[in-house]
Amino acid sequence: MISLITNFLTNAIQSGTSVLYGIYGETITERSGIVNLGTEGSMILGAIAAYIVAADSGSMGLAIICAMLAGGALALIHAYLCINRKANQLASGLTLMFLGLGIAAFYGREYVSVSITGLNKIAIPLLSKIPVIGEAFFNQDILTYLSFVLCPVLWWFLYKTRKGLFLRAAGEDKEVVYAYGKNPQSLRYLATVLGGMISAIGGAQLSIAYTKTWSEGMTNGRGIIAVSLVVLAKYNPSKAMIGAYVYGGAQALNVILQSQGVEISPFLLMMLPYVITLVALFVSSVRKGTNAPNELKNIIGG
Amino acid sequence: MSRLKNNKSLMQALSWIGMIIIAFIIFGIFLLMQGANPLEAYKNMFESTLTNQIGISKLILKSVPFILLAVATSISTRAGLVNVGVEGQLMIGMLFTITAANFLFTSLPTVLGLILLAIVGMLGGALYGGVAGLFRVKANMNETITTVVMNYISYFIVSLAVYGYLRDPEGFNWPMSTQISDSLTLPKLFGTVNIGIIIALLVVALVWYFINKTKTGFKMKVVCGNPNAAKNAGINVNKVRFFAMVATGAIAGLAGMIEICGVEGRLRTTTCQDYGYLGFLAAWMAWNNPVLSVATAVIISFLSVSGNVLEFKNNLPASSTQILMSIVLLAIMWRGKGRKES
Amino acid sequence: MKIMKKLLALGLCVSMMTAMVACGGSDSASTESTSAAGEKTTIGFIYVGASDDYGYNQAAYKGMEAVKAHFGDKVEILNQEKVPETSEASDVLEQMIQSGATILFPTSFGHLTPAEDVAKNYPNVIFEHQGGMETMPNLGTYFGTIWDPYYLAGIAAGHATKSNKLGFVAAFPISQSLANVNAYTLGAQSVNPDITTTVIFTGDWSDPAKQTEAANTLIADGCDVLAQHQDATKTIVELCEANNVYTVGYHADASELAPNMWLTAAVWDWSGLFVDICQAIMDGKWQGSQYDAIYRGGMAEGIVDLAPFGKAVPQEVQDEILALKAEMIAGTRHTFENEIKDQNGNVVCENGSFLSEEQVESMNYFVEGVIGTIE
Amino acid sequence: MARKYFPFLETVDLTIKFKDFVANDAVSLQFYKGFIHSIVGENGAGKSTLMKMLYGVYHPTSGKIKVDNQVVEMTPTIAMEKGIGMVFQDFRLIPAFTALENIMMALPKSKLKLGRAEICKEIKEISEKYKIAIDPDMYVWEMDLGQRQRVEIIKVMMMGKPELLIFDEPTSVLTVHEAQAFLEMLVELKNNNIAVALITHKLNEVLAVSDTISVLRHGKVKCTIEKEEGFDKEKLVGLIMGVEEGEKNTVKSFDRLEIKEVHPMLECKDMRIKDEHGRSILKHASLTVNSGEIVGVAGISGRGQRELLESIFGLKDIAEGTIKIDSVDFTDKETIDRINSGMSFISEDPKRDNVVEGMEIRDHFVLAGVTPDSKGLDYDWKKLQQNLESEDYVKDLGVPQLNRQMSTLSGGNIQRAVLARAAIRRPKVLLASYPIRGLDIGTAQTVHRILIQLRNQGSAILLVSEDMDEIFEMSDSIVVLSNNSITEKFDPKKITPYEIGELMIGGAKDE
Repeated sequence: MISLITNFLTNAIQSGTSVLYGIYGETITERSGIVNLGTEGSMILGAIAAYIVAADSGSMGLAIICAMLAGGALALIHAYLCINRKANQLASGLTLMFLGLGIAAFYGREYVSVSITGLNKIAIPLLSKIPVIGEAFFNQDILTYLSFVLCPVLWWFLYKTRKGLFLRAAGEDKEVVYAYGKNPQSLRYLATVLGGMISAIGGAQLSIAYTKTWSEGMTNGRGIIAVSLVVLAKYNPSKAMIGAYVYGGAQALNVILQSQGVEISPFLLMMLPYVITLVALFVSSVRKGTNAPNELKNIIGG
Repeated sequence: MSRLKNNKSLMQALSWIGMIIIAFIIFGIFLLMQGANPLEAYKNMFESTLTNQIGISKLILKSVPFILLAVATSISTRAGLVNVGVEGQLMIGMLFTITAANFLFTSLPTVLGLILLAIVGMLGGALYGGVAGLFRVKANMNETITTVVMNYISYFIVSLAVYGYLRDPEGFNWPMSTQISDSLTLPKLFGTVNIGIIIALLVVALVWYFINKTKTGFKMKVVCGNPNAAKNAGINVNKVRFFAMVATGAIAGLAGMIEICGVEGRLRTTTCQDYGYLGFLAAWMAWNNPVLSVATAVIISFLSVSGNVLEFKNNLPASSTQILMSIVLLAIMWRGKGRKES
Repeated sequence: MKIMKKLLALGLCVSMMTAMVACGGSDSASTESTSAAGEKTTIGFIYVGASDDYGYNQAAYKGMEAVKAHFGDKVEILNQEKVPETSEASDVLEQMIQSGATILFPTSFGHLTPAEDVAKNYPNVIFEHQGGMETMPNLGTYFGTIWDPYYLAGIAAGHATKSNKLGFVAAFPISQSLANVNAYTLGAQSVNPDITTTVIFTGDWSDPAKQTEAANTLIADGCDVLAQHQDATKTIVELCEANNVYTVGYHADASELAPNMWLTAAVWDWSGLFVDICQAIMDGKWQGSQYDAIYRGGMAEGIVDLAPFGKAVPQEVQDEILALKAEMIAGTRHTFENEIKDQNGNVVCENGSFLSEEQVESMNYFVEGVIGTIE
Repeated sequence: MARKYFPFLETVDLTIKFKDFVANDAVSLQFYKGFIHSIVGENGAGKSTLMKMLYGVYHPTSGKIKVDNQVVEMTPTIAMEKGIGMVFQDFRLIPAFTALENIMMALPKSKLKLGRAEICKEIKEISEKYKIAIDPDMYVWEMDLGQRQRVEIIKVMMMGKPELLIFDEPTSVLTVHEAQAFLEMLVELKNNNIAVALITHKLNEVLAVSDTISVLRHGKVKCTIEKEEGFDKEKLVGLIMGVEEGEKNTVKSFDRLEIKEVHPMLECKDMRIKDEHGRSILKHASLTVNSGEIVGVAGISGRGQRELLESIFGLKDIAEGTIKIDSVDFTDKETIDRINSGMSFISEDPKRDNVVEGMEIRDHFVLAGVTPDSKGLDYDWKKLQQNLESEDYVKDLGVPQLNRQMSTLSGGNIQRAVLARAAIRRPKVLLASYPIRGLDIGTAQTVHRILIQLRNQGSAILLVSEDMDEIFEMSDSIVVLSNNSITEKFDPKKITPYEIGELMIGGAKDE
């Protein structure tokens, strides 16, 4: 039983980590008043870029940097189309998702069968020995630890720095930002590209840390789900983990119930993460209204 | 005055075409980098699709779902909602259609059977759209988010059915439904083209008329333009929104029925996958103008049909069509709506 | 009026693009002429997934490569990957015929009905479908009895396991997967009847993250040998090596990924068969040949095989398995023979009989000892 | 009073054109430290445009701006450096942020390094020095308009060493008492040697505090009057309105008819109304408006005015109580039923509550219950337009061409259209919230005349306003929102504005 719980927690965190990066990235982007459905595209580009670099150079640091550059580049197109060309944000994001998936599949062909060393799990002395939770929280890869650290860092950036303040202001009322002689559009560029970069780390986590495999379309909708979970996280990095681990937990539950031979159709169990996401959104919406950035209300329905 | 307007829309059309050509040039450079001859590749694409009846039939057949899904999306948009859920509504529409076709109406005469199936398909889509609508009006949940999540759920619902009660007993346990009976297939116009295209164009006309020329359409415009103003005008905003979600779902469901009865004949888990997203894009590329979205739907259909030839003739992976389609769509978006259009 | 203009715009757009291409066409007329020569036989292959998936589709792709290498200039090959098993497949097949294809290989079971739709309209084009049980005058079908090597792999697993718990990561509850799970379990139970196999469906052919989740869960649950029916088998094989859990591969030999924990694998090799089929068609001898009907090959024909053993399999076990393999090739032993019960205790195979290929390929149950739910 | 040496800021022949429209034409004005300079003029006279040029938001087509006698290419950043601060009409505050966060955004580079505590300290110093109290950690959405304005002012003052502060319609949203406090603060600023530029409609305030008054008309400076020359209200009104001197102004010449048969048209009994946060903002509130009666509702802003009107109009459910229109119970009926029964609502913010993007003015008439004939499934729009064009109210109020897009109109024009569409229906019950907000004096008079006309024809009118003059001038009886309830009716002839003010505050104290 204990090992089941440990396994559940470990799996929940592992399934949730890539999504968590997606939520972080999208939270920053949405805080500035831009919705980027292309998060999925940034993630998959991050996954393939990291994998290619990891396979060819062996340097994991370089792999992560390249992943961020690739994810950021895709987000940059989104920023340009939405800000300078006034394109519809959802349409642009969706198209960039397709583009990212296409490019990643195209350039990833030769890497499907390539093996990499990747980022291995690092057990933190003492902490990883804590019963039940030690294994889940303190025996993970470096990118998972980074995702823990990013939580307070991003929160601090958004809520305690001047840049973050203006970034949020751009998402609330861009006229106000103009009035202070700042350009909300450049803040949105920053937030979108930064968001793409952070999401891309999630993709890299999938390919070079968690699975150490490249496979076409391996993000499999995690970026899209991340965009939905931003609502659950109340547009706040400090609550992003709630969103990510609700999804990860449901995914882990699906697998564990199957392994226990529970007589429920596997399709119902596979549906579980999405149903739970929907229920969580429902509960959080009924309990309290959204605190969505004001400018977002023009893009996605109220 | 009207001359000036003529020139303006001509210019607009030209610049639109210009953008598409630029997209093809960009993709051409990409092809060159892969060692393929872009001119030959494009020639193959166009020849195979536009110069013979089979190609044109495929183009028309494939346009039908995109047209319908784009129009469906635009109804929601015109009520101020961003409904990404036509994907799921289409799935459920297909599920309802095939279920009714295989268990209820198997022996009905063609006309009656098809009419009933259309109603059932629309009902399925409407139901699924309605659920998202209820979430919106009763729980104030953002419909963009809920429909995205519901798209995933619909995929598993279809899987459940296809692996379960729908499974063809003679299909070697393969996940697909039984073929619908021949009497329930849509009548053909010519070749393989069925009356689906006529239904689609009729729906476009109806929706256009409905949005622009009726009182309910007027109410929707108010709700879209300013929900607060709608409330102050005594318009039941929630009712209008719910109605729009249901109508969107119904049309998406109709698209599902046409696909099942006109093209596919049976339901599999991958039937019409991603059509909804492409239909959504077709709508937004056309600024949710039902008439214009016919054009964007045809473009998407063209790329998707001719993309096959592009791939196997040049030994390119499937991702290349995806890249081409994205570049074309991005180019249209880059072009934008232009200064102003009243 | 406005509508008219917009439609006009669309018409203009299409015609301009045609014009553009027509202009370009004349430049490339020289390259076009080679394929119009008519000496070459055009062969089309469609795959349901990515042709580089390191799994089912790649196996077929390798078969295609063998055809290409064998016939060289005499053939032109058309490849199309990721063709869904819907009317999309009919479209592609028809477009390939338009481009001159006279031989078509729809390589997924689900491509059958779309292929049939096209085949009836093109009686001169020959279709060879992978995995079906139906034929037409111009449509033959072939497959390999992959469950046989899986049974043998099950024996290796049965010897290797200490916990008597085997794990199996599958994608969807399709018959092919069920047959593999059942064969694997029966093979292991032939060593020790107490062995059970826990199955997890990922709902995806190649989502490495879901594979990892499933594998981790199975390992945590005490399974010490993991097998799979996935494309992109690499993830699980490597994961087993890292976790000191034995692994049984699928589709292709991946022993170098798990030098210590590799047992063996059930693998495909279509190259010989594909070349033979194409040769028969090109010689005009297809009609009436074995490929004209339902063709099933196995280890005897080299279509399926057992991959080389890893060092984790002791010599005596290897010998035992190879002896059995020889019996199977000789046709004296079968994977599904004598009394077999399903999960609910129903007898699905009577004593003294064995299941036909058709029965195996339409399996819709797990045998006793499998932990998992299908519907 | 010490005479001025040279101006802190001076404009020389400042001209700005938007396409063909000359918004400001050769404007030359001087602003001196320690003096309050008011700019008055009709709507569209170019006051706001002028101020935006001073602050660098707009750039002049020709002419110069001099600060400390040096020509400056003004931008908002330079303005900030030079100590020019602008308090905008629509506060530049983000409701989702706290006061402190809003202020922090405005801080100049030199104060970037300051920690939270230091900033709070500076806020405290300023609020003590100029007597402007705010709570830095309060969210702006929780504040009433007066508090928001104080945040805005402190914010502007912290942006640099304040030298010139520009106020655009600062008191239009404030209550009488808040406005009084505000004017006192202006004097405080002036005494601290700060130059103040004040734009306002309210002549009484201008007369009370100004050292200099400039009248702007059609983008030109009509005249500049110094305090020493003596201010004359009548003359100012004439100048603003463009009425030639000698011509007598006809303010306050409403003919109030005696209504013979009076019966209650709107009866609200014992209502409990919740605000958006679920607190009961009004309890046991009862109110009756008779036919041919204007009831003025006085009260400090945010004491339930909006909630009251929205409840009566059916936009909000009431928790308890009943609402009757013409003796029929409407408590559980929808907004549309109330519109159909002859109720009209002029909202406090028509742009927010009434204007639909992409729709023509004529469409907006339909939204307020002007029902055109049907034509097939659609309305007969042509006929509607013809009918409307011949309406007196439409002409009277100067509603722009009916096929123009409503959202492109100025605030004043929107207000005109909204009033016209309400008046056209000769409503049984008219709920009017700040009907003259944003209107120039001329149009405001027309509006008041129309309200009286409607009253004379038997409409029951509920008038919400914070302008005590308006309430007293227009109302047949006055109620006050206080103590989370509604007081009894008072006769404006028997009560003084001061007493009403007491009642308003009395309510505030007991909260």
